[in-house]
Amino acid sequence: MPVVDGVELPETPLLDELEKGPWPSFVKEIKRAAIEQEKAMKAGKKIKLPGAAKGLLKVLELSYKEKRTHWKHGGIVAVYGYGGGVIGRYCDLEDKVPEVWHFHTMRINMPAGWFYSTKALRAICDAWEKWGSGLTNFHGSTGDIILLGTRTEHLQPMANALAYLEKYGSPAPFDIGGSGSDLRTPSACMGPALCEFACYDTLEACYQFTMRYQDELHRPMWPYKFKIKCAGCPNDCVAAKARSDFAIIGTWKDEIQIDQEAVREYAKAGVDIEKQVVKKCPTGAISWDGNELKIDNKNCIRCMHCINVLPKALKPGKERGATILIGGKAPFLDGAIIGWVAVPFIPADELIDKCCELLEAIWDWWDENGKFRERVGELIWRVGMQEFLKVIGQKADVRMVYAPRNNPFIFWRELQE
Amino acid sequence: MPVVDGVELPETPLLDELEKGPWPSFVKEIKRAAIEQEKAMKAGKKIKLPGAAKGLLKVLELSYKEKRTHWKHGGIVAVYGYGGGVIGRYCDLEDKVPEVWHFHTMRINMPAGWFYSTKALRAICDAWEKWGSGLTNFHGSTGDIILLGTRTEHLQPMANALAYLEKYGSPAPFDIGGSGSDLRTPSACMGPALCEFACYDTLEACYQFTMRYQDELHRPMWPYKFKIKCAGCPNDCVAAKARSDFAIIGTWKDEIQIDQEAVREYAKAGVDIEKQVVKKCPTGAISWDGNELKIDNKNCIRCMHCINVLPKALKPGKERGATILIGGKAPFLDGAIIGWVAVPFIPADELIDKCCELLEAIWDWWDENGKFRERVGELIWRVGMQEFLKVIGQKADVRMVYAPRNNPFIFWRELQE
Amino acid sequence: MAEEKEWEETVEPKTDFGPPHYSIMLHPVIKNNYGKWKYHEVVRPGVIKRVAESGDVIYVVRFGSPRLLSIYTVRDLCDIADKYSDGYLRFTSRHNVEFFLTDPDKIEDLIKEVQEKVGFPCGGTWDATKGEYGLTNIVHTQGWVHCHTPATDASGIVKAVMDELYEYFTDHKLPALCRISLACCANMCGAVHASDISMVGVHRKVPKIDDDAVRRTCEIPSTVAACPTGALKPDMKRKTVILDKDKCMYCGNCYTMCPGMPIFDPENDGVAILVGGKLSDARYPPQLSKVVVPWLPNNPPRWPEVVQTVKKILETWAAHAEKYERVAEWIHRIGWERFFELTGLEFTEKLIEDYHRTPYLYTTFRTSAAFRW
Amino acid sequence: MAEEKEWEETVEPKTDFGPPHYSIMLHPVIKNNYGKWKYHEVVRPGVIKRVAESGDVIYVVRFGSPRLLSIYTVRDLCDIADKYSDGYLRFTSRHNVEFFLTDPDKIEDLIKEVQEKVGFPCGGTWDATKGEYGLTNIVHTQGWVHCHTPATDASGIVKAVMDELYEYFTDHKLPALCRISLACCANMCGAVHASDISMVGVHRKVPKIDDDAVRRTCEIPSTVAACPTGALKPDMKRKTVILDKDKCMYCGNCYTMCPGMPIFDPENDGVAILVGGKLSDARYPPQLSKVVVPWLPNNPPRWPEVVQTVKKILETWAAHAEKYERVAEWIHRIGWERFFELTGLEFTEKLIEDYHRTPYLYTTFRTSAAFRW
Repeated sequence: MPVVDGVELPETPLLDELEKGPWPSFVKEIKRAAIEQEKAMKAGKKIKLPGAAKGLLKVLELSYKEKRTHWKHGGIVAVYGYGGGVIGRYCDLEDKVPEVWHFHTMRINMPAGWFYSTKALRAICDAWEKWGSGLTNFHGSTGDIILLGTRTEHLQPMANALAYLEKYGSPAPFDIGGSGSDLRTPSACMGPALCEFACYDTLEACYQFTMRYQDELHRPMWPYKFKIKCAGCPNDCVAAKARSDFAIIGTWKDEIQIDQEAVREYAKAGVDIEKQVVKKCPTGAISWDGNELKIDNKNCIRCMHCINVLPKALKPGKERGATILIGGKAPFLDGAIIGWVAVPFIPADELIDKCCELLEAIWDWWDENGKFRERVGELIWRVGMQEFLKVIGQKADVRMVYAPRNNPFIFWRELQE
Repeated sequence: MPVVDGVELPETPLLDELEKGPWPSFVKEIKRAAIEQEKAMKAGKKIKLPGAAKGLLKVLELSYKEKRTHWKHGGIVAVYGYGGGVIGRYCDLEDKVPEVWHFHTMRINMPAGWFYSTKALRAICDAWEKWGSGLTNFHGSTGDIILLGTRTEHLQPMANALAYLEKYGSPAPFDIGGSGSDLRTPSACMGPALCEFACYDTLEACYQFTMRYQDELHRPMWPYKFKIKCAGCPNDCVAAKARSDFAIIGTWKDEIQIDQEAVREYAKAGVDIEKQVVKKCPTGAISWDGNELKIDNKNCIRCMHCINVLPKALKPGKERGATILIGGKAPFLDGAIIGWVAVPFIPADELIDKCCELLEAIWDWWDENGKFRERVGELIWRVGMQEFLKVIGQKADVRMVYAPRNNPFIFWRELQE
Repeated sequence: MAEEKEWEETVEPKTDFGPPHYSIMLHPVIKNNYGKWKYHEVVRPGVIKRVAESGDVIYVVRFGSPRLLSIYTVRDLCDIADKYSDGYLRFTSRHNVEFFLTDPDKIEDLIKEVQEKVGFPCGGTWDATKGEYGLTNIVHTQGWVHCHTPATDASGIVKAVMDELYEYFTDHKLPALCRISLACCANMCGAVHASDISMVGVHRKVPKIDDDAVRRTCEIPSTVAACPTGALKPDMKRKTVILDKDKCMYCGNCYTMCPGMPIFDPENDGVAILVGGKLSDARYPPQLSKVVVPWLPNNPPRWPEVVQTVKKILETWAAHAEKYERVAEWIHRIGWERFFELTGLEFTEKLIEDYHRTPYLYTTFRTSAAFRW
Repeated sequence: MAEEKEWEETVEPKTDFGPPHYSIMLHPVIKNNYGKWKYHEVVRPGVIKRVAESGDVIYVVRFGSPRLLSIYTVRDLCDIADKYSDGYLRFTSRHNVEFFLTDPDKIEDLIKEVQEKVGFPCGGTWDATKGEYGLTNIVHTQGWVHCHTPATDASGIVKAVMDELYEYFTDHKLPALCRISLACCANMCGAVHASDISMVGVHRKVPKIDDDAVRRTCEIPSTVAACPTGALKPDMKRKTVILDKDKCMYCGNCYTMCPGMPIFDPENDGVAILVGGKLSDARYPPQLSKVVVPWLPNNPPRWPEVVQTVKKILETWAAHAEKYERVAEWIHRIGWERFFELTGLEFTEKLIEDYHRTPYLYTTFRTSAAFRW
């Protein structure tokens, strides 16, 4: 057994290969947790789950050898008052590696935009050092802080530690995130906090949805999961279009703001305006005579390319708001969906209220009509957009489609007696 | 009652409106048949179906008044030895218009490319004056000559007249076309008869298929209809891609033939080569320096645009053949299909034999596996292209798709024990 | 007294001998230069000069027809062909008729004589070299003239539309090819699913089930199987069928199987308008047509609503499209938003796809022979 | 002797109070200039200068992380943030960590200290103005580290790939954005369905049904309902399920519902490669990823086949694409024929779509906010 800093580690010849190379190594992280936690314990710190990271090393090395997982189906594990947020996880090597027989995941609702003060982060670390494996993900696929591995009996104390995280020095407590058939933790791009492209306040919207729908977040009661993501502009840095049932994509309706002097500066500094901007406009809406950049805004589709290239010179228009795309999801059951347009434009100042209206109407309807494990996008496929537009009280708009239908097999239900 | 040339016609105030205007009028055609047939009869000609065109005027005027058809479902009517080629048609106004109570359609296999000698046409007219309504379509949707309306008992004599049409002065007899769940009459564009773009002999191919598959054409025995169309180049003037289950689209593999002198002549004559040719190339494969036209044949997709614009200067390459598209059809049941690529390229000199091989393999399989009223394209949808490629003995080619699949839900049936 | 039998009634039937070989139907110049054409040029609207490698020249002169022809008109065409065209003629796949002249000086006489004798206009061609296009004839179906399931007439609408678009047929005033077609019901015997502008007859009411007639005339299982949306169920006890009105989309497919469920409704039947189909590989890949007007009323004899909508679409396209831009390509450039704005048509929820039977996988299959090698 | 209880074990649980408000997590300069940023420019790979309307400037310095972090490394990051970044930091949605500097002179020290202390490389950014792009971090799932249905590992492949593509992360050597992602099974918890290059774990053998375990641990109806292709039928008599092997496509969805039908198979599980997804509206509309390699073997610890395939695709693209052309746009220009030719990948029948559940109507729904008004 290799010994590091006085801590014995299991033999992991396969995993050790992944400590090599320039990219930071997750294996090093697991080993570090194994070593440091044991050292901390020896130093008298309270550690409720000794040997967890070491156990993970053993299990993972075996997976690498056998080319299969050793994790089993979760039973139902939870914390007080919540139905979601904890993923039960057990190891099928109970006898050999009892220290990770239970190894449940906790999902913790991150602050919008993934901004942190070190005080908050340290507090989470301290609590998780005590009650868990000391292993985390920053962050999980949906956006939560992932606390990776603890025993059933430590779940509630860890949740309590987070709920009173001020005691650990955090400026605020942290709550559990979503899992199962509930609202998953909403997330947002950095938006107005750092980005001049943000067409609405993504962080505030995300926070408001999260706070308003605490019940939906914590208590799974729907046909399946539901995700909300807030992207400040059509660049969609948080992949909202593909990864959320309800994607809020910032955009604008009026003309792109141009600072001609700044355009000329870019040109002087070596930007090939013709090649890099004009030729790349998908609708040919831009022209440049060496002095003035002209945009045919009737033809502009607000794709962001020119703004991305010339951020000092171009800005989204002043009439800002967002487009709602509905239905984005990964494959099962009916295949991958990039969300589609449900509402072409909502002005920024009406956005949060209007979204809440939409969300509540959609949830009511989906809850009533959705089949088991049917995402809302799949339900819309099944019953048709005509029906869905009634649910959300929207008139049809050509911006909802790439093209009209290919066949005249149209339902005229209102004409049937 | 209006009287024209001594012939009484029914009152048709609505239809009369359609005699006005510059475009040739089908109403005039029906009236002309009514008048001329009666005059011919009076002149002693043998007319077996007197008053048919007049009857049609009465029925049609009523349809115009009531905004509905008066034609009923066909029962099974046929000629000796054939199962298809005659569409039974009855009028629901038996009492009021007995002269068109029976009004069956006969489909007559046209010569490939719709070329006629007047001797042949006159013979058809003479026979149909005697045995039918004197009304025709040149041509029906599939391409047949349509003889519009006769009684059950005249079907066989009319078929016999066509089978021995030499007696009427035709250089050759005419046979019945397809209908029902059989091979429909194959058709072809004018091809090498008149067009310099033809990449294979569409007329000969069409004729060969027709002759080789007389049994399939005349005796419905399949799940549903099957259409073959031959287009000489990707312009597809016969709409083969959309209107045939098996579309043979002429194309080539090597380089477009260029006559640079002819290009310069076009330019001199006022063709804007840059705007009309270079800018319109879908892959940007063409350049023109005012003297020489260059084509990047690796990027050329043989779309025909440049050849269409400069027919004197550009020609398809020398390595000619055809692409087979499969499955084209109109909507029912599974919706409209533009056929898709089943075989990217067959050299012209192997084309007819190879097509016959493919057709026979497809028919065997479809006959065995197709559901009632399931077109072959729909069957392929149902069982998958993997299966179909086995049937036709083709290896997958990226040219069969616009893009690879969107999901990794791939069948690995060969791995299952 | 028994009538004497005709020879056609007594002769031995003959089967499976097939159509005449095309070679005996070809004008001698065409036959002699078969497969050896060098190039063509457009002399004037309706007249194409084709030049062979041998140096032979033939002038193809095209005329529009109403498709429904009396044999007396066909005989007139034969007379004209005998006089001008050495006894040969050809029909196109879009119901035009073509004569073949070797002497260009006779073209004007021919055009005059055709106009006088049968009233067919010369035209229906285009000049790709100049980028000037004429409208060709409308491909269509039988409608009330001879079909048992139509939702509208065919010939009448086509006549009314072509009267209005006449000048586009006889002249080259359009920026690109434009193929118009009409099918009198959604079974689409015409090529409406891939045309630049299409008219399709549509029913909008569920079939009226006449249980008695169903019992008498229909085979229940095939009737039920004919429904694409699964709206029909057998009622075995009463030996008829039951219809779920919410699922029916009025295709009339069941009526084709079973005369006991007529689907006609004079006030609710009508015409849908589709645009943007194409089949040539030129520039832009083949496209299915898209529905832009879900319904217009049947208003015989001249269907003014349909005629004006088609005309509006055609002329809006003609006014705004670049050279060679077919309807699909034009819309691709300007966007569907602008198409509805410019044509003044209304986009409604009826135009959003909700037909489930077409499988998604179809969209990945290549519908074009436009390859890279 | 009972252990003394910790306060966390005795305190009253608290629910539904939600996450901290973001405002208390913001660096003062960020908070003061919230919503009032004027522009940004890229100082060097990994460092973005953001200028506010107030004139305030902040330097955002980005580092790649392995996502799986021990709390000890997180504490190190906190130490660094306290020293350089006024006690604030941020994670990106792609597992990068960012520090905020007001003094540009400290950037090099920061980069050095991060590298020394935790070994994270500075990079993952791009300069759109110059059209020079760095590779950002790979979004991925848990794999064998913590997932119960994976067909492959996640962190290990990501580490092996990023080792090989390291220089693309730390420098701006690519022509356009390239987002790589990995999901350890076809449930795709990662963003693989819309990434430029994706790796997806796939099973290729049907689940082994353990009737006993099914009886003990599974609810039959929900197990049957979980099958997307209808391959499962209940066997009510034997209280288990029956599988139609021909219909199964090894998604493992049934195993998620029912532990009695494990789907692992070390030699047949592996990795599929997808390309050409994108989500930004920039230039070209959002696209789903497409499968270009149906299967590569699981070959831990470093998956050389997967690594080399991803590298080959990335470098072929990088060598041939124009500025700003993401993988999908590049392939759109050169054609799929050329993609397979240039990358040396083989097109097989496995790459032709045959999944039936996605409805056709989806293809007409607009998946982009790119409108004309």
